[in-house]
Amino acid sequence: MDTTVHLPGLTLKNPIIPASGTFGYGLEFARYGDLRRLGAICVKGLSLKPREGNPMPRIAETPCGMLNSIGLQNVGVDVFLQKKLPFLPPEVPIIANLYAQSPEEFAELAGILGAKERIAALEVNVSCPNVRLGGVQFGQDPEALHTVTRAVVAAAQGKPVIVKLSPNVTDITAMARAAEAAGATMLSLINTLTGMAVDIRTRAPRLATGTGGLSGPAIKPVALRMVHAVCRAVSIPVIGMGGIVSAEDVLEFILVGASAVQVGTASFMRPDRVFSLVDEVQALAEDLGISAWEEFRGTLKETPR
Amino acid sequence: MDTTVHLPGLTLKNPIIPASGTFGYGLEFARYGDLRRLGAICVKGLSLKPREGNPMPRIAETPCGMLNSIGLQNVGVDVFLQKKLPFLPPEVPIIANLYAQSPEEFAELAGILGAKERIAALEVNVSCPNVRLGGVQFGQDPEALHTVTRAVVAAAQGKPVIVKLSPNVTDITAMARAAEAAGATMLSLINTLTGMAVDIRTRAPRLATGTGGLSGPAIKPVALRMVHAVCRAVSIPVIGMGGIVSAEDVLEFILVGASAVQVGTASFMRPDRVFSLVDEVQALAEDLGISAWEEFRGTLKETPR
Amino acid sequence: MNTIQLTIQAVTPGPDPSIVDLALAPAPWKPKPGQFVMLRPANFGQELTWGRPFSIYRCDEAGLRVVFQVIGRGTERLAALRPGDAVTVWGPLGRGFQTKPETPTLFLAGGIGLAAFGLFAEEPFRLPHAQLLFGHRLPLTAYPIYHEMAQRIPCEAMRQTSSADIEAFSEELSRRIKALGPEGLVLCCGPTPMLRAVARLCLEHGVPGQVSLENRMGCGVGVCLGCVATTASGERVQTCVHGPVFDVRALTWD
Amino acid sequence: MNTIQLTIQAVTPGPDPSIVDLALAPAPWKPKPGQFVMLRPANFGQELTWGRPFSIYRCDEAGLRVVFQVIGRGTERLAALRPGDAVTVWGPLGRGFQTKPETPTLFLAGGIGLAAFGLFAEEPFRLPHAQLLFGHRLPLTAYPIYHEMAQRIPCEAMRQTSSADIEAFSEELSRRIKALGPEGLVLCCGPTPMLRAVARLCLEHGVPGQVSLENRMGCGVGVCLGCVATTASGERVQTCVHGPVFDVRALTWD
Ligand SMILES: Cc1cc2nc3c(=O)[nH]c(=O)nc-3n(C[C@H](O)[C@H](O)[C@H](O)COP(=O)(O)OP(=O)(O)OC[C@H]3O[C@@H](n4cnc5c(N)ncnc54)[C@H](O)[C@@H]3O)c2cc1C
Ligand SMILES: Cc1cc2nc3c(=O)[nH]c(=O)nc-3n(C[C@H](O)[C@H](O)[C@H](O)COP(=O)(O)OP(=O)(O)OC[C@H]3O[C@@H](n4cnc5c(N)ncnc54)[C@H](O)[C@@H]3O)c2cc1C
Ligand SMILES: Cc1cc2nc3c(=O)[nH]c(=O)nc-3n(C[C@H](O)[C@H](O)[C@H](O)COP(=O)(O)O)c2cc1C
Ligand SMILES: Cc1cc2nc3c(=O)[nH]c(=O)nc-3n(C[C@H](O)[C@H](O)[C@H](O)COP(=O)(O)O)c2cc1C
Ligand code: FES
Ligand code: FES
Repeated sequence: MDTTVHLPGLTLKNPIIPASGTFGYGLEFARYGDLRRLGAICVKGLSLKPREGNPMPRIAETPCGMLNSIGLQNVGVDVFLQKKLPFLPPEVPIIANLYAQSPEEFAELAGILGAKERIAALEVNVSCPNVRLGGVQFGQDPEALHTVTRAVVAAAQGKPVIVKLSPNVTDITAMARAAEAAGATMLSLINTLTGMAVDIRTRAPRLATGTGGLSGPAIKPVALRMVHAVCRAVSIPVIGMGGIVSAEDVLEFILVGASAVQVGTASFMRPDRVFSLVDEVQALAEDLGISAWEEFRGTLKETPR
Repeated sequence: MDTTVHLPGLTLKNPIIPASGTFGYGLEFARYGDLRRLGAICVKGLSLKPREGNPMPRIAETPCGMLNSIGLQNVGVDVFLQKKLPFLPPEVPIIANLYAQSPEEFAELAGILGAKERIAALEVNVSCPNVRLGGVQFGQDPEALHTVTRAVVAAAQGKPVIVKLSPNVTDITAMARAAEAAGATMLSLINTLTGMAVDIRTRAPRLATGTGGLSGPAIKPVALRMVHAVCRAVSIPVIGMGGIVSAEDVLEFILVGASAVQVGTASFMRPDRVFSLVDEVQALAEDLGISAWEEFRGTLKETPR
Repeated sequence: MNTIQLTIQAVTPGPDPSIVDLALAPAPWKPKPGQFVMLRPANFGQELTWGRPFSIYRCDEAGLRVVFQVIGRGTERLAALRPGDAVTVWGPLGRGFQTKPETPTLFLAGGIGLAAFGLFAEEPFRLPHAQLLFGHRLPLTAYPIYHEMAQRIPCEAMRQTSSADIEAFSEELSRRIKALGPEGLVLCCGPTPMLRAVARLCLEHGVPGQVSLENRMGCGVGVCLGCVATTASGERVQTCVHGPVFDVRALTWD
Repeated sequence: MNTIQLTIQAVTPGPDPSIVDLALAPAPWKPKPGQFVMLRPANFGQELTWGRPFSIYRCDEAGLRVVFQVIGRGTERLAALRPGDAVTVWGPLGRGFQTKPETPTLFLAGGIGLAAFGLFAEEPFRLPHAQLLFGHRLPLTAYPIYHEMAQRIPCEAMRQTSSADIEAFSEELSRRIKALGPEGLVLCCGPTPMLRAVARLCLEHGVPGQVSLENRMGCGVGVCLGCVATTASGERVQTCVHGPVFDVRALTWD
């Protein structure tokens, strides 16, 4: 089958995109697979200035998942553009994931990144629960989300703008509609669910920040529900994620309406996972008799049988 | 140690309570353990009239968890009072879990159940995602929650009223405060997270209703985070639940501030689980040098070490 | 009490490795044909939430035996067990088949549903006037228990590999049930389409019939309400306690 | 590429069963002392999210060997493996120890940290002027690899079962590091308090030192940022790629 995915302003060889924060700047994985085979690469969240992130410990393993409170440690946009981006193979689209603490900062970052030819799209992280300012508020309030989205879209130099939604809300479709109304080209979801782990022996939280973001297979049912709901609520394309580890999982997200997927925590389970998924997804789709994504995407029936 | 838990108007031998909807009417488990050993029994959600629940299939297994869309199938309050309640051993407190679709219905149900001597407390299920009317709306809107809580408290004939909160909200502490302000004696949380599972071969949802409630170890990090936050937001006691399967899990919830716990899905993992937990929790607490719950409960430090 | 820990004595894959014979240590039970157990091996960890239901194929001093087909995550992990491994078992569960020694009884087994009839090969459950018809898709050699049972119960087998075979099997079912008549009794365990067909034939020809449902189960003890079947009167009852064996007249078949 | 599937050759619990010697099929690698691998056995399923990091104790034609202590869920499942089971392995990871043959080198091992020095017993990594001091809590017999290493490296062991023992061990560390002086080199792998003490002593006495950190790891490849250590200049660097071995002067020790 032809696995190509056509998105507004962005064409992917296949629907598999490593998720932001789980694939570094891409280069780290050159040892583990051929980067050119991926649909796109979504890099670690970038901020205007380098960030050192939160204190340690920052990760905790949970049943079928993990918590993280990295706090957006990153090299900053300048170092990224100088020392990372030029070394990524030109054949793979690069999606920059943006983190900032105000609409103005978001716009500045979008301006810088949008101007770069090598950046195929911008993904706006309004939903990271691990930062004190900005972040979570933007992602939990439709008006704030609208403001940030407009700011980024206006500054993005015509690059597609993907707004990444937080699942920690009562009604994610309201957030999705706000982003769409503000001009988002696409949506991606879900970011992590806020969670906590504690140690009864030390009587302390397992993360220095107390709470962190839950990812991995544990959250897949929540992610599927939200992607399904959002796909029906908006008419822009949706990139689904949350707990994807297998080819079946990828097809589940496409079945409920996602146009492409991101794969996060699975890359920690083994570093070559996204690469093998590319082949496995194609094989499974062919096995199911699918010859183009559009004949499968969003075809979920209302009820069983 | 003395494992007794003193709650307003309700004393438990130990903090272990089987959760509503996972322990039937209690009688089903008489074959699997001594019911008198439990802290209390929380029975399946009761409505004024019998309910046949949702169509099949209603359950789906997910990584470290499960989805259900039972839709509150129950024998109705009358049959419960005549055919179930009298056969439960008098030594164990019975908590009735109430489901209704309007404040008036809730009040009527609370009046009936509150009047029964054998009922130790009422738990108000405002958070079941599997019913079309009422339920989820009450649990997602502070004002509606306030109204329902007041109605139940007024009708409860002085019985303790436990309001059971939904996790499918942006800010669960706002809901907690609304219930407290309306006179709730205690809170319990979390009910299930809304989720979905689909079958890529049949292209249909795995539950007849499409979505259902996620429970089990997968949700424990989310549950702990919410119980922790709610315990700091209110001054009434909190009963914690969500993914508890081990004695460690029980102590984690107590560490973040819960006074007692409910154990749900674990009873499906093996039917004697709640009974063995009673002993295991006591042994673990003693192992940690705890001699009374109050010296451990809510003593979580701010940060590791 | 009724939840016990049993060690694995042997895990024997058949000539077709997807059919596995699992021998556990003896259980202190006296189950009836049609009853089942829930199995939860240690290797389910927390990842697999539910135990898995299996018909009791044999339960005596030699041990508890179940025979299963590998179809998914749970049965894969069961098949990976090795002697000495621990399995949590609860049972015997549900209501079994209701039979009388003097009644001419026809056992209809489809695929691995055959295992549900295992106890009828043993005392005190042997029926003098019983016959078994086995419909199967894998070669007959894939089911060593067929040959075991055939030593004690008159057995016949028909293989279905084409739609013509399925047609022929349906006709054979119809012929047999009709021939048995209202004085006989049909017991059926197999895939849902077969149960449905057999139930319809029994109702049509006025032949008493009982079918064993294989609904997906969560708890096995009547509380999760995930396994319910709809009765003829429209009530939803738990298959794990009110069944798995139901009189065909007790259920709705549409 | 660097993620490979290896089968288990042998799982050998020691005299103390909490110390396990795991022999895997050969890996096509030439690792250096101090490097490590991430192991993910099939029995982690989806329940355990991360692989687990272990020092490469040996890696040659005979196979890849790691020696570990059972302390939690992951190591329990590793200990339950059996010959023929599959393990996903990625490596060799991180930067190892930096040594020179002519330098008098003191290996300081605490508990299972001993395994990090395994490759120094093999060509081409044997150091003519090296000595190993091993602090341990379990009886020495619990560590069969100690005896294996002692055949190729001059080894001494001190057991700590009381606080007086710990005190004595600290003093011995201090004495040895001081005696070694600025021309020597200290390499240390063990529990964090030991690393900290050794680092302080090295800095105090101006002795070059390298320590191997055992931070909790998610990915092992530098991307999760869960394993970071803070450098002397305040930067947070990934232990899995910039370490696990660090020069003591490169890190902050408060
Ligand atoms: C009372 C009872 C007795 C049974 N006796 C036997 C027996 O003796 N031998 C035997 O091999 N099997 C028997 N089964 C069926 C057996 O329980 C299932 O095959 C098993 O639970 C599947 O587990 P899994 O994890 O491998 O499959 P899953 O991964 O859970 O599912 C794989 C696929 O099988 C389907 N499936 C899952 N569970 C069932 C089910 N209960 N019935 C039908 N389809 C299902 C799923 O929808 C999915 O498509 C019995 C079932 C019941 C209810
Ligand atoms: C580079 C490196 C090399 C290592 N080499 C070896 C080796 O050769 N042999 C060996 O036995 N161990 C080694 N370790 C430690 C080993 O990785 C851990 O013991 C193992 O990951 C624990 O897994 P678990 O699932 O059993 O424990 P968990 O269930 O994850 O944890 C159990 C307890 O151990 C603590 N813990 C978990 N991981 C670590 C860790 N990485 N360091 C310290 N405490 C931890 C937890 O906080 C918890 O209290 C090494 C670690 C690193 C980073
Ligand atoms: C360690 C870690 C770091 C992450 N960092 C970012 C980030 O910088 N920006 C972002 O938008 N999402 C970040 N995420 C969220 C993931 O991109 C993804 O939305 C989430 O993990 C759910 O997908 P998964 O279950 O496949 O991991 C991070 C996730 C993890 C586990
Ligand atoms: C099958 C099933 C049925 C449930 N029915 C009810 C119910 O009737 N009333 C209610 O308040 N909660 C109900 N719940 C929610 C549980 O009481 C509990 O809040 C939830 O399952 C989380 O706990 P757990 O992870 O320990 O199962 C049900 C849960 C399950 C799995
Ligand atoms: S399996 Fe739970 S009620 Fe039958
Ligand atoms: S373990 Fe993930 S960055 Fe080091």
